[in-house]
Amino acid sequence: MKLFKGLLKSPGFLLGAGLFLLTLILAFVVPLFMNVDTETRVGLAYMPPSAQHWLGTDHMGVDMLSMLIAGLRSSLEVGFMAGTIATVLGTLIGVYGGYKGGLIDDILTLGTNLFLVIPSLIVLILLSTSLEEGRSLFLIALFIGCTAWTWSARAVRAQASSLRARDHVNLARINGYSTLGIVMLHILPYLLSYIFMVFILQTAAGILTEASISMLGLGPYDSVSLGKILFDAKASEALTDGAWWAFVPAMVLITVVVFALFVVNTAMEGIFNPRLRK
Amino acid sequence: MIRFPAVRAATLALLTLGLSDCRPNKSDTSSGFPRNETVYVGGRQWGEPNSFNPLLGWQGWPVNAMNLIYETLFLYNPDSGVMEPLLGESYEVKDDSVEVTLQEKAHFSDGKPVTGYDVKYTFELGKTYKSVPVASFWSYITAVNLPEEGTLPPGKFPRKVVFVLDPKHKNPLVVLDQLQNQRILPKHVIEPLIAQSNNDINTFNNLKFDKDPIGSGPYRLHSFSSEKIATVRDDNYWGNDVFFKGKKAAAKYVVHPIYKGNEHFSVALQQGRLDASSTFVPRIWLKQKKGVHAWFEKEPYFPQSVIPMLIVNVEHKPLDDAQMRRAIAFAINYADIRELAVSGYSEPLQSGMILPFGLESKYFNAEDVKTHGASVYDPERAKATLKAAGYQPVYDEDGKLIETRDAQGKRLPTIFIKSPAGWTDWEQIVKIAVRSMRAAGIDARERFVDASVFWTAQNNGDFDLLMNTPSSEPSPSKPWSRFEFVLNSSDYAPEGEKMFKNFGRFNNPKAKGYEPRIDALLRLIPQLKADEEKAKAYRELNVLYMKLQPTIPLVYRPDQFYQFSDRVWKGFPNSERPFLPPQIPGDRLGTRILWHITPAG
Amino acid sequence: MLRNNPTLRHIAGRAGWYFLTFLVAVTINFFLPRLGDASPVDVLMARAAGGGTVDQKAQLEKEKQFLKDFGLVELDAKGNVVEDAKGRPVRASLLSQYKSYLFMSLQGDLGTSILQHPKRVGEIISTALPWTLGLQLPTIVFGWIFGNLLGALAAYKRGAFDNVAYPGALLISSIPGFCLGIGLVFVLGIKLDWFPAGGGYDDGLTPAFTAEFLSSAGYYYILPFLSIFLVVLGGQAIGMRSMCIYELGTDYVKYAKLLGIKESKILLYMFRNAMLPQLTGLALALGGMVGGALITEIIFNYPGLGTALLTAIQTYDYPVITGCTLLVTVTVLLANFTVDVLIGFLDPRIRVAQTGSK
Amino acid sequence: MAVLEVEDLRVHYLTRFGDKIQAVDGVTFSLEEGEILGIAGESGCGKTTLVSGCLGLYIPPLHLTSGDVRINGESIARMSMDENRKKVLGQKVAMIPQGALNSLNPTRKIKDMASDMILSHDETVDPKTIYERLRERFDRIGLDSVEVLNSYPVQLPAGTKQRVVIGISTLLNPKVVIADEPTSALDVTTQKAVIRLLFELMDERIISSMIFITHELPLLRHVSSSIAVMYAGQFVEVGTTEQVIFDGRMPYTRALMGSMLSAEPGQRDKKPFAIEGAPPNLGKPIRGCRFAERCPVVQPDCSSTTQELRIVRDRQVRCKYAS
Repeated sequence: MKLFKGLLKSPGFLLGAGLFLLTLILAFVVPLFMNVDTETRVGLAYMPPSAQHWLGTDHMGVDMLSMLIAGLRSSLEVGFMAGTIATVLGTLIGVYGGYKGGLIDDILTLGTNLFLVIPSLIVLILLSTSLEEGRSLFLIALFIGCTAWTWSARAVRAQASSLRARDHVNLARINGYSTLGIVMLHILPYLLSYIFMVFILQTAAGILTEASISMLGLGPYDSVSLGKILFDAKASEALTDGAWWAFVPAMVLITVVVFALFVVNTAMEGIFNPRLRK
Repeated sequence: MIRFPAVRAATLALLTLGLSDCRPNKSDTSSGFPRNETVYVGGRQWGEPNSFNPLLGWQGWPVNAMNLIYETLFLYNPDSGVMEPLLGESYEVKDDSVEVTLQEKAHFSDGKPVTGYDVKYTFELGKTYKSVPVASFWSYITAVNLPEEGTLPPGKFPRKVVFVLDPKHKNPLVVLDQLQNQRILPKHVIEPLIAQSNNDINTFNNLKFDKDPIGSGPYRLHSFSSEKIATVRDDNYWGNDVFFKGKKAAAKYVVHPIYKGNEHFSVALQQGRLDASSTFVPRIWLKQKKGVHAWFEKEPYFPQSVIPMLIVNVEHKPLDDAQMRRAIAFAINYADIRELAVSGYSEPLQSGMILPFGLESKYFNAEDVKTHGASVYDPERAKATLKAAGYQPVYDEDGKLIETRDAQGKRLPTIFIKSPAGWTDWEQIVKIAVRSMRAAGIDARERFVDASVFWTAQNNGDFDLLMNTPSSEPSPSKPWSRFEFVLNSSDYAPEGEKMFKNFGRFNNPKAKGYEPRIDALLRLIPQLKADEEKAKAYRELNVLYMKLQPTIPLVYRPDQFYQFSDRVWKGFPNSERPFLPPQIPGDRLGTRILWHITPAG
Repeated sequence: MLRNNPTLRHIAGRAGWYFLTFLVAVTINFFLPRLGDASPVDVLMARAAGGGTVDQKAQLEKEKQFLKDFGLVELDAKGNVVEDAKGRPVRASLLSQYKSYLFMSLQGDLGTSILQHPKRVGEIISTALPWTLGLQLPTIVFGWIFGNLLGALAAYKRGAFDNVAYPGALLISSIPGFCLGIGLVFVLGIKLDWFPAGGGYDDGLTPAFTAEFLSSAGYYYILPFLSIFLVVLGGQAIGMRSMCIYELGTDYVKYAKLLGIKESKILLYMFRNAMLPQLTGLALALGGMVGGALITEIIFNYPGLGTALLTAIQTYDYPVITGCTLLVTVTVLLANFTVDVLIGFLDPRIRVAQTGSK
Repeated sequence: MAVLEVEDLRVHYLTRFGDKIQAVDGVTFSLEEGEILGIAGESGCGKTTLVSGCLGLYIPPLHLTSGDVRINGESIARMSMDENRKKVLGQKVAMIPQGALNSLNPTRKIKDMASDMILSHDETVDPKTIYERLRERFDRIGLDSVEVLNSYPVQLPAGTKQRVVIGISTLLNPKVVIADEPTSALDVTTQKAVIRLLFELMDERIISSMIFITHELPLLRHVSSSIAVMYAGQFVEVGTTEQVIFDGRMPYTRALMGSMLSAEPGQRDKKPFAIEGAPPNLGKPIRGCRFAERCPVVQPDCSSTTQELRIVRDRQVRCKYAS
């Protein structure tokens, strides 16, 4: 509890959380008050910012601000979805392996290493192309989550195996708790703050990955995303025509979101890792 | 600057490894191409070159873009409709054959003359080997004869070549297409090589011809890497005397850099690193001040010759209903497509598949289009047509379309438009189409798939609507070949089996409602001589097309774009000086530009 | 030998696991691309059918020929294509394809590209790889080194320096590489025209050991280099900083101070101990090279393996995909294995844990 | 003669907000050759600060307010950090740290860390002689020198590590050794061993005198010759071990003892907090007796009049009612 009070005192955390909150508001609250329309064409391609269209229009003559907001929203959604999947999978596998040790651990490690060995970006692309609907925002998020969990598994595993030898765990073992019971009651609780940090990082990673895929022109076909905005800007020559409004805002948004998450994470690290505290 | 040592070191490291990457012609030791002696062209080569084997269907530039190394018999000029001489001096279309007379002076880069034997051999390869491109040609001809053979004094060689038309498939147009499309190969080079690969064409196809291949063209292969392909002028090119009064081509080198996206070609053009390109450059008017020009200085900037369209699988509900197809045609906002997807590089769309301008305009009939045409943006008529045919759209409370229902109130399956992912201009067209169809109450959605999946789907008919540009090459057989490609059902195969034209399975001969007249007209037109007869036939065919609307034309496009930069070279043809058609140097007639341009400044 | 040398035994054990991973990975690499129902041959057909009017029979003949060339159909004893009732060629089962693949790759033959036929996969990789390595390797290594130095410095100095360096690094490392790339291209490449907007070297040159070419290549190298370098730098700096702060707080550092041991020595203690975990990071970064290359190469129109791979993926050019992924797999495994062993040697704590010798 | 003289030493911390915390407030004592002084007090009473004071180690935010520290008559209070490092630390005054278990660099062999220590004070020595010295010394403190010197900390059991630490700290035969709760983390047997070792070192004249710091008064009974009880930055009672432990005159001393003796196993870890209340905030000046508001026998004027150390029954006590 004291730790969380500490969080609220740390300027880093406040900065990060604040920034992130802003992006959330932009993505989910602003649309309630403003008409976000990514369909209707309101003018010609790449019209510069104006009174009606603060960020001008994109290559399809659609209001850029709307595109940004919609894009930000789906980017965040992907991030959360992928982050959650990756964290849950990774935690379960990591904790179990880390606690059990022995052969099971070795096999699980092999499994995780597999995913580290086969470049996840490639797996991702192949998976998404092998399915008819593979390019929907949801499935992309799913795939990202399913390829990213290995990292969290590794991280969590290390922590879990360090807990393994702790007295209270041994005690529980002696008192004949089931493995699951021990993991749930005596290991997970001690990792919670850590797992939460993993989640934050995974969310950021998810957002970045989606953006990268979209940058390759392999992004979701059923929705706007920041990465896709950038891809379109590049492909339809916003750079050569100097239409900065078509890509600079999107770039800034991605950076801000990721930055905010990183800051929050490091701030938490500072609080939860006593050695870093002072 | 702490990073510089890094840069240098890395560069060195890279090069020590990286030199495997370049195979400059050993005879030529120069490490560079002087800018004022080099013409840079772009847009005909994507990805690193695989092979320069002329029998392969998919070689690297400049083999795939004709007439730099290998040459065709004739050069079709899409502006005049004339087949201008190249290796062939003249030709004559007879009732049962096409007769070609070859140039006297033509010779290959190794000095050997280009003879009737070479021509005969080249075409007959398609008879022997099924996988070479020319193979298709043999379903239209029965033989290639050299009438003079045997009658010639020694030292002389046959110059008359006779292409005997297949009576069952009588089609002079296809022959003419082939004459301006088939590169003539040196028999004395190819034959032995095939023999060496013990007459197995696949073994032969593994030969890359990447060491100065022998052709009759004005340039020879200089060097290539995954970044560029370079050709060097052949100073004793036979054509210099025949066509250019002994003048040599202006540029010593023609180089095709290989970039990883349209935008890179566009940047290169604007920075004067590239002289001409056939890539799609959006909003060209913004680039004019940087010395980049198109055929016209104002809209539509390019002469158009092909029609990107939505191919309709007429066996899928509800697209089997002509009324639904017409409704779609009425629904689509063609102005949006023109202004947004193709930067306005198109005349306003007219119904039917005959271009209202250029050579085809003489077959174009305004009344027909007015009475039968559905390719006009008219949402109200779209809705009306749907209503009349008994379709009802269903909307949710805030006016969003949920689904479309048929007369019995059954939900119609969503119509998906398939298009290759990453083809941005097509993607944009599709998005606009979907947007307008939904606005009219038709439940349609985009489906962008990878190239591989796309082509498979196309041939197997596994689609509802599909983006495609029929007969996209310039050819004397227009507009017939366009109709042929879309309507011909003689090779009908059910969905799941491959078809290589008429992907929409239109006009199945076995099904009821079969229009025999269509196939009849397609067979008839190529054999017609008199223009008024042709006009009549085309008119009938076009009307049938508009009534049944088997496909949905979307916009007009050039068969290839044509941008040039006058920073380094001047004298490129354009609408003011149309001495050549808009084709970039190295490609078909565009090759002749190389004799007309001069260094700027 | 193994029996009485715990370290060796451990290494052997690890190697065993890595080899197992390798086998599984190879299998996945083979099957994954072949999951979808896409067919590269159809792409090939579409390309080959340029110009002229196509004829059904001829095309089907051609397709059969291709399928045969690329070993995608069942062949009977006489080597003819087996056909089904409708006269369509029968596709070869994945398993038989897999067998021949393993057989071939054991002889170091990665097969022939389908879309770039008759190019060999090995050829494609060997022409592209030098560029990828040349760009990625120095970038990652230098970024890693400077990043760690910066991080350590920030941790040790703290105060003003840290207050600038730390948020700075954090910000840079959260700029996605491609954003930085686009930014650099737009500002330095297109707007100011100080650096080339793309490419590996001047179009007017062909690669050769000439001062002209070298300087050109160096010049074209700068932007892509920066776009990756900065990101790596930032990331590493952050990691290293917190590691160092942790080390600075440890008892042994305090004690060393009280013993009057030289400041420089103490710093070395800290730096070395903080470094060890960073090594794993390096291994992973090196492993991710090819994947990471993709975007940079496309933004900067830079030669390399990334684009070869991407085009292969988009056209389902199985042999190329599998070849590239195989390469990646091997590099990652080697990188990880080396670090595993290396750390064992460098860090007694881990060695003891590994070998269980007290 | 006196090895170490601390004269009216005042040391303070400067917090980030500029507040001044007087952690050590006027401590005076001297350590004779061969003497073992025990310093006892609750944690937070200023023991550890006093130690760095004695070492002349003033690393911000710690600052010397006034007073002086002399070793063999030479003042070390105002030396530069580096001079102090070279001349004093490990050389004249050596520390034996609290958490000996983690005090050794895990990735460095014992011999290397040890020689680092020697070289840091004198670069001229050559490796061979160093190794000889190390072996000789480690054998002397009863360690299997060859094995220990050539192994990493992880490979050594706790007790050995403790010995190694002592060995390294005393390598340069320092005049004074300051042991800061060296035994707190150890089990009883090792505690005894450690203390015995320290005695041996003194008998062998390797170290000449020692300051032993702890919060467990009773521990000092068999260790130190005299004891100083510290409270809120000041000595409140200074006398022989017997005097302080069995006959404490300062209420605080008695409270400290009391809280121990009365402690039964169950609450051992609670001591010495068994005394009501908490030490005063040293952030602001305090009038009167600093123990006043916790003192069981407090008199009305205690908290008004400042207390000075005065002689009661030949020992120093800082309480006006002590008798």
